[in-house]
Amino acid sequence: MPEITYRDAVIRGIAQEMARDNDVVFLGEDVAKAGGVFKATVGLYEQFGPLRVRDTPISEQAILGAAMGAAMTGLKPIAEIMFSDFFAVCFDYIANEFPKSRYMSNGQTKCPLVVRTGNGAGSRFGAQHSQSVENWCMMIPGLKVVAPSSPVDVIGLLAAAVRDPDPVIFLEHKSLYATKGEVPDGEIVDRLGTAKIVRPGRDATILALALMVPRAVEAAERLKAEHGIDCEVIDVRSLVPLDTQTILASVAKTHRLFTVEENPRLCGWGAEIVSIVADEAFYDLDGPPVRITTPHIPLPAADILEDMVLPTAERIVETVRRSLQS
Amino acid sequence: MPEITYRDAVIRGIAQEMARDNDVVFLGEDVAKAGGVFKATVGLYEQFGPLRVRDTPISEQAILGAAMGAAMTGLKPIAEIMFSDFFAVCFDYIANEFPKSRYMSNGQTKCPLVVRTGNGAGSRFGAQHSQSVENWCMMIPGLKVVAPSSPVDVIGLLAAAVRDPDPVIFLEHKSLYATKGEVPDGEIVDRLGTAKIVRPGRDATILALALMVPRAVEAAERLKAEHGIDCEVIDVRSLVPLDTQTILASVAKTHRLFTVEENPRLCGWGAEIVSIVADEAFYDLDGPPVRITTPHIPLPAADILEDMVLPTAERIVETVRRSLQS
Amino acid sequence: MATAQDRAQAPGSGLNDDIGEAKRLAMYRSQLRIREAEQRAYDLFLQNLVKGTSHLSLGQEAVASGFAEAMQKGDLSFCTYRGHAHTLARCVSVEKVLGELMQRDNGLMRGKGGSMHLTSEEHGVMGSYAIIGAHLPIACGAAWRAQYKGDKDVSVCFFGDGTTNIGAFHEALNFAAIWKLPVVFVCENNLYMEYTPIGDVTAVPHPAADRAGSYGLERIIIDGNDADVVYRTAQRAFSRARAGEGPSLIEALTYRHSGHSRADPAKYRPEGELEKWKQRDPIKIYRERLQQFGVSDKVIAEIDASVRQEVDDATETCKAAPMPPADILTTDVYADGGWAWRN
Amino acid sequence: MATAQDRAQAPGSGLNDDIGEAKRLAMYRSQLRIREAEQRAYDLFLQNLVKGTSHLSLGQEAVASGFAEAMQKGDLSFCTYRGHAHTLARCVSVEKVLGELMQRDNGLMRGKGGSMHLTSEEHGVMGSYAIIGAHLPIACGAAWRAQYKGDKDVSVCFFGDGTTNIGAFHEALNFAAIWKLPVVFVCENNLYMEYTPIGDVTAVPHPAADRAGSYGLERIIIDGNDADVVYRTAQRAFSRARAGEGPSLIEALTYRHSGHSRADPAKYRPEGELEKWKQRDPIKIYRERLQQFGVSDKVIAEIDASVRQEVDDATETCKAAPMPPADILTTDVYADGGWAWRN
Ligand SMILES: Cc1ncc(C[n+]2csc(CCOP(=O)(O)OP(=O)(O)O)c2C)c(N)n1
Ligand SMILES: Cc1ncc(C[n+]2csc(CCOP(=O)(O)OP(=O)(O)O)c2C)c(N)n1
Ligand SMILES: [Mg+2]
Ligand SMILES: [Mg+2]
Repeated sequence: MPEITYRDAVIRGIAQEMARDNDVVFLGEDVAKAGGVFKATVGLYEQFGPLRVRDTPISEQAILGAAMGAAMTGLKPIAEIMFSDFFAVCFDYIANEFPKSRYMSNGQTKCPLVVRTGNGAGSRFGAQHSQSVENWCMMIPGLKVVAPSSPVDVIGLLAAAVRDPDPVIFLEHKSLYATKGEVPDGEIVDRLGTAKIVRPGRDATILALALMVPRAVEAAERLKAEHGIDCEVIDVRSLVPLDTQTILASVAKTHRLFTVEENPRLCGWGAEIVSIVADEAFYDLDGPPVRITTPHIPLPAADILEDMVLPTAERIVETVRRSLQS
Repeated sequence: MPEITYRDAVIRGIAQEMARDNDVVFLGEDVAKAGGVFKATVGLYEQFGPLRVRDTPISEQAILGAAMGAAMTGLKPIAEIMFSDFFAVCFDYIANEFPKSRYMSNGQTKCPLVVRTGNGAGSRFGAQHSQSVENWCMMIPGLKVVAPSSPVDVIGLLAAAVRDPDPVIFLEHKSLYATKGEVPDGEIVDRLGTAKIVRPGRDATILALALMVPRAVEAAERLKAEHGIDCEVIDVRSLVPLDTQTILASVAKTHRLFTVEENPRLCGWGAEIVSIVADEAFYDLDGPPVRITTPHIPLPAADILEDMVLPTAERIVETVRRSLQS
Repeated sequence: MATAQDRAQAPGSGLNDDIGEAKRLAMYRSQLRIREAEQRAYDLFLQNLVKGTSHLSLGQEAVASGFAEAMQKGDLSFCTYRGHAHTLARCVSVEKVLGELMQRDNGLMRGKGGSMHLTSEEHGVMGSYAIIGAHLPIACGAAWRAQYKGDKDVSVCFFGDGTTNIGAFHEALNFAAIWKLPVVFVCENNLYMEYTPIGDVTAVPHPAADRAGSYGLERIIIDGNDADVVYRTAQRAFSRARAGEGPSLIEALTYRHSGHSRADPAKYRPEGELEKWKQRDPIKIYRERLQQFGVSDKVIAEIDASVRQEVDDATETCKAAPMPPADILTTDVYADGGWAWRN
Repeated sequence: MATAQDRAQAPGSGLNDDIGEAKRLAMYRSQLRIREAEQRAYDLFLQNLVKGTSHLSLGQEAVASGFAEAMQKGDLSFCTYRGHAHTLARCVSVEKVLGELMQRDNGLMRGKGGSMHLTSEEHGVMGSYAIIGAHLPIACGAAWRAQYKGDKDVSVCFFGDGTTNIGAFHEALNFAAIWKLPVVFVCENNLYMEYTPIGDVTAVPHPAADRAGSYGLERIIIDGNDADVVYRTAQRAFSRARAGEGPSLIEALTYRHSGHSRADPAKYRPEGELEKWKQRDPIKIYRERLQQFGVSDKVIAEIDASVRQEVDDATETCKAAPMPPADILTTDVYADGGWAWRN
């Protein structure tokens, strides 16, 4: 199968959906003529023209508000917010408008849109351009929240997000843009709300998302090779809807749970899943469920410091080993 | 001891701190001449004058940004955001500016301010004026987050917040403004980061915050009277810093944990505490830790519907009883 | 407040006859319907039958009726929490509005949204928004859809003077201007943001009009208490929008007779202000206008009676209506009709 | 771009001698220091020694130096991610700036903040802000403190043309105007918001100046490449601020010679644009200005040499400097020096 980058998968995913449906339109800052600051939208302007691929001012509220108004009235907009940290300047749409309009109107108002954004650390950009904000979105009722870890998932989940009738927050990891993966030819459409067992195992369940997935897989390989511990690694992929069936089934088999999160410690998706498992599968657990997270601090800029704070394969190995051998 | 309302406690708390320290200034929408939409700042303008108690335009970003700039350079501002739902229009300050400036500047920048806000449901205001957003704040590293449940705690924690050298989010519950409680005369200063055991008990620990505290207490009384179950009720009061010692000590004694949250289900403070307990006190637990929350939906406006979604004493009683008797 | 000069700038003096009797009767009925329904909402609040909050448009009816009368089917209204008037003006029934305020099952959204979120998409009422400024960008988006599809409908976005000081106002105006969107922004300047005089918190005398230049737009200030003036202004803005000439920003001078929201006694008003504005009550102005144009007292009385009948009937129906049932609590969070966030 | 008329409006032609030699030599040195340090940052980036992102002010030095020279001790600078120039202009050492860009322990914030967040409170540099628009309200707050305390210091807030389209700009300007705050807003109009020409996304030709009227402020456009013009404009604005006459909004026309950020080759520039602006290079203009005023080539050469020496020395020091130690990772989250969110 041909290999493409995660970045090119974004382009291909958007192009696939725009080619299929004229109602799909795309807007954001520097996304059109310039092809995006991460070069993840190069060529779309040329392919779909200035009416469907549009540069905007630095007006994040206008971007998301316009996307919503268009979605309510018949289009299927994809809006880019350049860095997920900037959700904070347009959070009203994410927290109060998109997710509540259908409910408040007793089902009258629709909101089929996708917000794409560059999420996560690793680029030495410092505290205001490196955050993992998936929990900012997961905590809001009425959204759907997706974070792919591989090129093929980027295309499939993006297609599913665009075709979904609800507002979907689509978190692309900045440190994955340059990574490669195999992608089949032809149309790819995945399903929201499905986790993926990326490495089966019997001794412990490790849940991970986005950039943490390859690290969890690496840790699992080392745990097996070096310590004989056989971990099941699950790529959560979709925080809302959440595939609790796959997660609970895995814990029922392995009896141990570890979550690997990039977002800071408090109130992350790890806490949510640990709480679900502790409540619903308490008697399946042979030991404490453990969260591996970034510490609850702002992110430092310096490479040497940034590399210390994000969960690493090393830290996953150590945490799982110590927990299982204690 | 004299009884005063939670609303009057807010006024008294602010007045206490403004009288004590000339650097304390107060700003917000309709807070000065009009005394606030919840009448929780009546008389401050008259007492402290137009230079210290200031009405602003509808510009929440300007309000919080100005508070920050003043705090950085020597004042101790108290800023009011009328409804906590409006944090979404000024979230950049809450998520990206207040909590990160000291860290990013390697300790140079200070930010001693308080953001007061009306939080929570019960007024039939609908989905955009009723939210409990304590988790929006707790998830952000660098903030402190407080939510008092009684008049005396309002004064003491507000004083502690104003005197604290870090940014503090102070969540007043709208449905508590009219409630009364005993308050001693004279200066009252409490400590952030301390939970309060409001009812000691042996059979289960119930954690609650703000409006959920009286409901948890009522539930505990009924559980005792009707089912012989003796619950310890802890008012968490301060989400950050979090008094995990008091919580873990209680669970070590009772072996069961219930959290009662008003915020919607996913990624709430309940999930955080359940995860801490499940990790650190797993072997103390005799059964699954259980979260009692508002369901993960936008809030309905109608009284009859709103009353169904918030956790009630009834629901707490039923949940605890069923869990302990199963 | 409108200077003599501002008034002179308003298109149409209200005396020539480009509007015609049918439209005029419709605008009279529309304004009266709002007046009576809002007054009833207030009475029902005093009886503890309207719950939650509510923000009445008593005194501001001419803006709602004038704009609605100029709208065509397909044109879209975006309102604030002070949205009853605009909802009624698009011909949503009084029953559905009062039902929602009374939080009954017959309400427009069966009690799920409440007074601040009236929505009736079938009437072109695309929602009432309770976070100041939020709907201005949303209206841009709806206008973008019309532009993209080549449709001729216009998005009309109503908001208050206080709303001109929030960031979203600025972003939306610039965005609409550069994309030449068919959207009309209507600032109902009623002199107050809640309890604070707008002049105390705004750097310019005319909060909307004095900012039009920032977006390359014309400075438009009109008498918002004269439905004819409003109607003509609306028509001009709509023609521009439909012709692809882009957005308009209109500042309509008006005044609310009631408090900001249901519990506000409005003690902050300077003495005599309310009385002065009541002399320019839009209903009074318009009743006189009809008389000037030779409409008989009998015709007027018939309209009055039929409006009162509708409001009375609606009141009775609502009082008898059941509360919303528990099973709607978790419906319509997602498009599948439910609320499942997990499998 | 500046029309002839706009230039004519600029205070001072640069030829009369109200500025004086000492100030002129200081402004020359300041601009050159920024030029050399920024160029070095770029070279070090190519050597992979500057990490993360960085946004250079090559070509925009006159704005930074002209304003800084007019500032007094106690005046406060609020910068963006494009803040090296303004930080250096307030006399922060080149070593500390390059150290931060190289993410070394000798950096201004020991690597914790990075290129986009340069802060040196002892020099009055109250932070560099990477979220567009965020620091405009913050600068208002600092100015509020000065006003409240009766201090005479001014807050000066620098930002780009693209920043005029975000909501916080509007809120801050209105807020500063109604409270008459001693804050000076400086828009460095370098024609681009990142890669998009500002004209493509802005409803008015002058993104800042054409909006001044919305806040009751004077429309001020100046040649931002002439440090004398900048200096005189700054002085006038600061006097106003110190006299309690409120804020100013200044649009300084300039151009960045480099890309938006370190990796941008700036292919979006129309042909010839960069060359045209390089003819108006602020360093070139100012070197000629010194010569016009009779400063000898020797004096100029001495300054050039000493600036280069400082930058060379700083480079070597930074290259030899250690990386930040692990133990600072969790310091200074809270005022107690630590990060404990629990007991
Ligand atoms: C972002 C935000 N801030 C504050 C409020 C509270 N609030 C509701 S109405 C209002 C005043 C609005 O004044 P104006 O825009 O003049 O409209 P009017 O009520 O006069 O119709 C305020 C401050 C809000 N709903 N949203
Ligand atoms: C809220 C927000 N949106 C977008 C960005 C990304 N961004 C960084 S710089 C920039 C362009 C800013 O242009 P301008 O204000 O003209 O300043 P310049 O870079 O030209 O100095 C953009 C869009 C950001 N940092 N913050
Ligand atoms: Mg108003
Ligand atoms: Mg620029």
